[in-house]
Amino acid sequence: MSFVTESTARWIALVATLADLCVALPLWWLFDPQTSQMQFTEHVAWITSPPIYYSLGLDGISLPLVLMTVGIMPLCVLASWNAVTTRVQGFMAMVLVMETTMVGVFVALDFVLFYVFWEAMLIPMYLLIGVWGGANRLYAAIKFFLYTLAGSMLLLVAILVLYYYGGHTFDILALSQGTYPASLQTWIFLAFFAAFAVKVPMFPFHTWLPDAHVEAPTAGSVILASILLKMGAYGFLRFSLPMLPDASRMFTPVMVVLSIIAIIYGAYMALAQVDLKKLIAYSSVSHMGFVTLGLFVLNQQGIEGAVLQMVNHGITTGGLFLCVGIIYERTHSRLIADNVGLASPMPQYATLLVIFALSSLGLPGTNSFVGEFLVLVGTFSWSKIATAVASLGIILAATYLLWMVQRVVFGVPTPHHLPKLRDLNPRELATLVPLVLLIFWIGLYPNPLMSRMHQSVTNTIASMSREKVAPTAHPSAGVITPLLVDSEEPLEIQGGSR
Amino acid sequence: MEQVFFFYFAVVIAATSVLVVALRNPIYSTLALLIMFFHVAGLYVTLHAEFLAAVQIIVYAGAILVLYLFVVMLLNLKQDVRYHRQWPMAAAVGVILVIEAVVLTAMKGWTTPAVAAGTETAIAGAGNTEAIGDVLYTTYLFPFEVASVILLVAMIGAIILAKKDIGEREA
Amino acid sequence: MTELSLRLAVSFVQILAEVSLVMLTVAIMTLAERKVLGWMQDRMGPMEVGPYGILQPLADGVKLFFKEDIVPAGANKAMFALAPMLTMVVSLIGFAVIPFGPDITLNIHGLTIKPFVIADINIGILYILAIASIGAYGIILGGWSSNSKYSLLGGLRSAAQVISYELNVGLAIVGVLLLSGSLSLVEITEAQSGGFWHWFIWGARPDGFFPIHTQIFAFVVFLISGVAETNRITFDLPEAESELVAGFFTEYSGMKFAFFVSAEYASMVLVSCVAASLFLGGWNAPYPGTIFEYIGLEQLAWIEHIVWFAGKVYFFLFVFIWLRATLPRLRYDQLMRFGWKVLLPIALANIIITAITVYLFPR
Amino acid sequence: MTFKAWIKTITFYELAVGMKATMSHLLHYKPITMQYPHEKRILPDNYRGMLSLLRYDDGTEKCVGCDLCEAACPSRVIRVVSAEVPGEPTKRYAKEYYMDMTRCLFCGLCVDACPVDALGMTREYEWSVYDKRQLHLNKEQLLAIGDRSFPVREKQLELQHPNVAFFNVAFKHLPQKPD
Amino acid sequence: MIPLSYYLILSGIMFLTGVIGVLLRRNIIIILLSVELMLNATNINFVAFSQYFHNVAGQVFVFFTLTVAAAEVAVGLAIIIALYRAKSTINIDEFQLLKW
Amino acid sequence: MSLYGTDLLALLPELIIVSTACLVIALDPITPASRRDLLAWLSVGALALCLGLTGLQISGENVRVSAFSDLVAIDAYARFWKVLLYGVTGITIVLSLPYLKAERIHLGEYYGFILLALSGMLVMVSAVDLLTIYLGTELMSISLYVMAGLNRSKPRSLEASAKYFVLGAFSSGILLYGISLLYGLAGSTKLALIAGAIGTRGTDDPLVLIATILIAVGFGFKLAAVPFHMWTPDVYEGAPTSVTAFMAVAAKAASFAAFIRVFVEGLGGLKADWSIMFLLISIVTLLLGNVVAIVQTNIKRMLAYSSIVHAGYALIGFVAAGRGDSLSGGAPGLASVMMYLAIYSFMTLGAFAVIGMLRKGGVEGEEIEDFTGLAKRQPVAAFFMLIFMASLAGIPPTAGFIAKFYVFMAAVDAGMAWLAALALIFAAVSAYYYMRVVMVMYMRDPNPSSIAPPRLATSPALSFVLACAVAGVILFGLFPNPLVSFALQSVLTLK
Repeated sequence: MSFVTESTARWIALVATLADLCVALPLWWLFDPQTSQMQFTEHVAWITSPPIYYSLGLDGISLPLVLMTVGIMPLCVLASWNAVTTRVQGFMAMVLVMETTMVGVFVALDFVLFYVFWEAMLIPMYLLIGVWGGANRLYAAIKFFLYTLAGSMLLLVAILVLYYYGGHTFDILALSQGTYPASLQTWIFLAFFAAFAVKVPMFPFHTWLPDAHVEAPTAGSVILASILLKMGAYGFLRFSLPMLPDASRMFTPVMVVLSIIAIIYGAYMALAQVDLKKLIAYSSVSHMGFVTLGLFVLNQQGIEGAVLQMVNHGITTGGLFLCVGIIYERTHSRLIADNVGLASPMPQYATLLVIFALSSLGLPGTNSFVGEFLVLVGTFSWSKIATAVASLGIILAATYLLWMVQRVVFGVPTPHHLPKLRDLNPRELATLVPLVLLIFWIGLYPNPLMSRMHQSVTNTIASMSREKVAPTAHPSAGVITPLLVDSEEPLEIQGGSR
Repeated sequence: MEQVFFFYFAVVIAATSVLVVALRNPIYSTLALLIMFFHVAGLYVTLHAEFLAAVQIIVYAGAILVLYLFVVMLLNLKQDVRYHRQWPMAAAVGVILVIEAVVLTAMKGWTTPAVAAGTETAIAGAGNTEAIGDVLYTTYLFPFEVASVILLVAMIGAIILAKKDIGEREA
Repeated sequence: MTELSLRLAVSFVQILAEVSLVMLTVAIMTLAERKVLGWMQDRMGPMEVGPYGILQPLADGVKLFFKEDIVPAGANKAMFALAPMLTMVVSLIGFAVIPFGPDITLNIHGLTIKPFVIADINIGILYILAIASIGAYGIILGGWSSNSKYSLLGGLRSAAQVISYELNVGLAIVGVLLLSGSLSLVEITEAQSGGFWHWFIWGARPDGFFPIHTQIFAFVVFLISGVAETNRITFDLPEAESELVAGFFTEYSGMKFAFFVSAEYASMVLVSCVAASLFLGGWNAPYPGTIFEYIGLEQLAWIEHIVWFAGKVYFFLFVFIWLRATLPRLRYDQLMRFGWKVLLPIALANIIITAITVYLFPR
Repeated sequence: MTFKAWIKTITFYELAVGMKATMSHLLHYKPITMQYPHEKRILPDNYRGMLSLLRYDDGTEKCVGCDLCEAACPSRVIRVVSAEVPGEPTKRYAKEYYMDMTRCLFCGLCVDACPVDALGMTREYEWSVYDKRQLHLNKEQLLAIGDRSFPVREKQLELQHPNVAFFNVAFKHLPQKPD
Repeated sequence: MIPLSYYLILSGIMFLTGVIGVLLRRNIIIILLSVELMLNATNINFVAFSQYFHNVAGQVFVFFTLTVAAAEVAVGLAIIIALYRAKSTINIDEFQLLKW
Repeated sequence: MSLYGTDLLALLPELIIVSTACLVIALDPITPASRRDLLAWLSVGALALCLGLTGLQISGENVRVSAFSDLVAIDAYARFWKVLLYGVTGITIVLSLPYLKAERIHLGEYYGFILLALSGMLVMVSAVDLLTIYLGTELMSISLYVMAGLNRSKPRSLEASAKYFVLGAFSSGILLYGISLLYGLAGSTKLALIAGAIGTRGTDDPLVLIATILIAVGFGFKLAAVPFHMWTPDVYEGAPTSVTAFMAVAAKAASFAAFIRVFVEGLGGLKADWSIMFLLISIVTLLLGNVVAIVQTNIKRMLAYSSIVHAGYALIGFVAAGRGDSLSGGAPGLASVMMYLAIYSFMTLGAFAVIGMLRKGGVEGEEIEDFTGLAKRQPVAAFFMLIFMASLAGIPPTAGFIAKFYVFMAAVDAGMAWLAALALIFAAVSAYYYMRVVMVMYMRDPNPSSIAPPRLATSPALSFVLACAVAGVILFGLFPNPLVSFALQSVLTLK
């Protein structure tokens, strides 16, 4: 690795991420919003027995997420341009690997492929946190790693079980068409839940997140908050809902309750933080609570809101983390108390920070408002009480964010603590401004986004509401008989799981 | 008569094997094993395996056990013999296993197995040295060769392990 | 039951005769060794007890018998007592399969008896090897139980030596076994009848004279190893007076000592018997048939056979003494090197060559 | 190893030579053993056996108590207590004379040292005793041994070489003493 | 004719004694002796079956067992001697460098 | 009297291996110490030759050539293992060279013993007769006992050897007793005949069960499955690292090969019984192995427990095979075991190679702490270790994931999704201790007190092989198809 100098590495990474962005952006226009079908599909045989394909595709749900991913990544590279000084080559390599795997997760249409991407990001993320992170990075890294790994291990079992009960295929679309016995659905749902809920993270499984976010380098935090968390929600949306409708319905109350707990709890925890990153991390928990809430109220508005909120959260929280990173580069502290009154030395920075904060608390006109509003609308049709309680989260968000802004931006700085802080340089501006633009674009004119996801969400809802009776018959006929499979006889299913 | 011999041998074998395990002085254990080897050889004779009986004594008593004695004496082990702390447990397990094995074996007896169908040439009057040689060098030639390689390994291995100055060759 | 008791009685008589013969030979040997050694060293040997000292063995016996039995302090009494007995027994029971005379069977009350061999078992030679391999125990135990460093060292040396040379003994006789196709000493001896050129040391085929199957190398290996097995000079390292006082029986006295000594002589006799049976045709005369047959006394031919056998055995015994008179003791490492690097390859090569010749020119 | 040596090795040539030697001793040589109690070897004339004190032919002790023997003895065998002959102030004699024969190594130095040839070495060698105190000899015993072994006494000193005892056979020209 | 099961019971007792010895004793020599017990039990089985079937293969197997036993002993004792030289004990419990 | 010409031809690779071993041992005394590398290369050359020969030997996929009166079978199953063993042995030899030099125990006999042990393994994988398998096991074990004690200046090495020996002898005694009982049942030790005899006698015969249990216990020791694992950590820690690698990989693979053959071909009739038994064993193995591995501070001990755990995973595939309705139904399970071991072999070898490389310049390279900051000092070695650790933890896209994937697939196929789930939970636990190594390497700074960065005990050949191993681990993770089909074809010849 020594034959690549540090600056070369930075440039390579930047060029690569930008190239990705350039390749991905046309998809926005090439995408046909009228269909719920997968588009831009790739289907290449990968492993013959069992039949596993290198199968990719985009629909309205994954498109925004993919675009968000490729959009965020160059910003991450830029953000770590000077922040990362040790082992730059490795860092950039990890960032690029992360991008690969994250995009892969969003576009994979084969379950094993999905899982490979899903798992493969663990090591680079682990290293990002552990090598380039803060003081307590070792603990955070291993915690992140183990939490996510443990969850995803159960995912693998669920995938395998689905393979056998779903007609010996790993094709996600085919599996989504399949019907499964109710009890089996329950078990698989739980397995999925373990994987996705950790990733999101939902309430009882969130404890890795503050540690990881706080200890990760700026780019790591951005990746974590903006993209990684979405993968859990994406998993719920892509797999749990269409494949396991009965179980999803059954678990809806639980999920909603957990989501609301996450919203409130996250917000309360955020209130108590003195560390900027931790504050944002807990705000993420709260915001992701909205996403899961939207997903599991199981209606059009809720899900669309959730998807939108995923994107929004990616943008907004990413921006916030970038802001924290910028200030950390200057003051070497993330504590609110150490970064008071930045408005006068750094007016540009202060402005942007305020915008991100306002977006995060869901000010109308910013992106989060649209998302959260849709989620709440969806929730309202499911339960008014839930809506009311969840709305409390928004208020709390306003509290902690405004409090933060008040202190950081407008506070009275202690004299010894106010060196001549430089304002944003062009590079930093380049990282933040696109996000601001996105915030306002989505906040003011979400329709292009909504229209692109509409069909897919409708399709998801539709595939859920299909009357799926738990059949005992096995839909294995007609699929390719893999070499590995011994007999055509379906396995005896008793109680769905053994 | 046969019964008398069998029971004599059996009792002595069982007793000495217990002694091997129970005696505290390694030398006595070794000697108990020696007695056992002789009686096992005797048992082979009653089973018309005279050749094996002789080989048993030559190899076990004459070579293996002498090596043991040699080592025991070379290392001058007399005293330090203790049992594991978990010996009551082990003993209990052992006794249970013995009883179980005996009961199982006695209960089932030995029904005629379906060996006749086997491809092995059934040789009447087993125990014939010639027959052993014949089978050993035809049917079981391959294991025989493997066994010879095992001996080769053991030979060189023992030298490598026990020779004092082998490491110094490496300058 | 009467048959059984009769058989037991016959066996008992045979054993008794055998043991007394052997012990007589041993007694003779103790004297003969000293006499011959003396003569070879221009001395006279024992002269005081009886005319020319011929009653010396008797006197020795009496003396040893009445001598105080000393058990060293710290010795393991049981083992200390067991060791000489073990040695003695082992030396004596080997004779059970030695054919002293021709393979005649007598019929007494429907009971077939082979008068000149106690047990003609089909694995006779293996039996002897097995018995010989036990011999080490007596020495080793004697050495160990004496609680004396000289004894222990002697015992350990003997263990190493006996194990090493046993191998050569075993390998040396394989050629003979290949030629005779039997493990029974009786059959092996019979296979060598018809003149000295049929003896395996010469190894002519039954219809010829040319020594195509000669076992002379095996014979030499056997003889040397036999000397080592019996702990005789030049291989008497276990005793090695000059370094180990008296080796493994340093602490022994009285009858126990006598046991050790007589066991050593008995095993010499045994080795001689085996060597005679395997390589020098056993009871066979070095010419076809027997003189008694030619002069018409077939019934007495066995006397001639026994005389020949005894002659051969005594020749070997003489050689033992002769060697002792001539050669110095080897050093321990020389002993081991000689056994493993010289005798063993020779024995192995002999087996291979014999196997080839037997394959090409079957008997 | 040359070829010849190699051949010798594998044919046990050296061994055979040795065996031949022993065999020839067995066959051709008479035993040289002496059946000692029954037959005894002939002692050489210069045999150095038991020490003794000598007398002149008139029965007087030769010893003049000069202590030279005691000084010469490397093993401190001898102890002499000399005294004047009563009434003759110029003459001395050995009042007591002890020899601890357990220590004696029969070197003969005392004999050499004696200026008056009062000491002699006899041919007696069978001096095994049960009690080694018996080997602690006094003058009387030593004189008795001398009397026993040297019945013929010397009258004069004319045969004496200045440094050598008269029975020293190194001087062949001197007349020998009959046994 | 002795029933086959007698031999099996005998060998079973021997075998279990050997197993117990291995588990119970701490002196490595005794442990090896116990292993010899186990192998001998096997041999008795082989020979008994062989006689029972009139099938000489069992006796051949005993041959192999003997070979293996001899080889094991050679190596094992070499190890013990080397170990003794290094540590002056052959008590398993005193091998403290490597804990169980 | 036939000279067994065809039989000898069938066993040509084994013969080559044994004769090369003898050649190496014979050449050793006349080879100067500086040229001893040549012996290693000679051995590698012989392995390459055998690899080619084994490839040529079998024409059809479902063909079984029997040799030496049906005691040995040359079939695709054996070929799979043989190819694996050749590769593993070759890598071991290459990685031994610099390590042995660093440890100053570069003896020529070492290579001879590796080859002899390999010949034992070859016998194990190709024999279809219990006694022959036993002899092969012994040949392998005795060679390994000696190799474990090769570093005689270290009491640890000898102690490892002693422990290995005691338990090895004990286990083979148990195994042999089981074999003797089966001989009593069938009158033969040939697996086919035993299967027939079990068929006629029925599976509820107590003696059959006893024999099966004994054989299972015997193999349990060789596979280092809990509760027969106790020798593993000690031996792995004490033995020279290259030997440990060889033991952990080749010996385990060969034992598994024989184990599968015995239980499928010979005791296939008792599937229902032994699959329960091994199910329990595998669960206990996973549980205990993982839990104890966490607390290890020595990386070799850690890898020892890791190898125990991996045996547990492989056993899951085996249990799945046993739960199938028919034997062909077991095929995917068996194939998964084979794949698992193949992949496990390469990643474990790689890990041990990196450990061995650190053995120079004062760094012991055995405590996990010794790896502190390795990424800064030796970035390439650390990266390799990272890949191997990730693979051991089963994280895609490494081959370790593929291995686990197939095993769990077989388990789910056999209706044991719960087992797969359990095992995967353990896999997550295991990731902890693997990642700890990564953490120490990458996330801790090198100890400032450790002076100059140690040079690695390496050689160009070792670097090349390691790079190949890394590439292999990743490539098999991405494109497992060849391996999968190879294993699937191979397993078909099991009868």
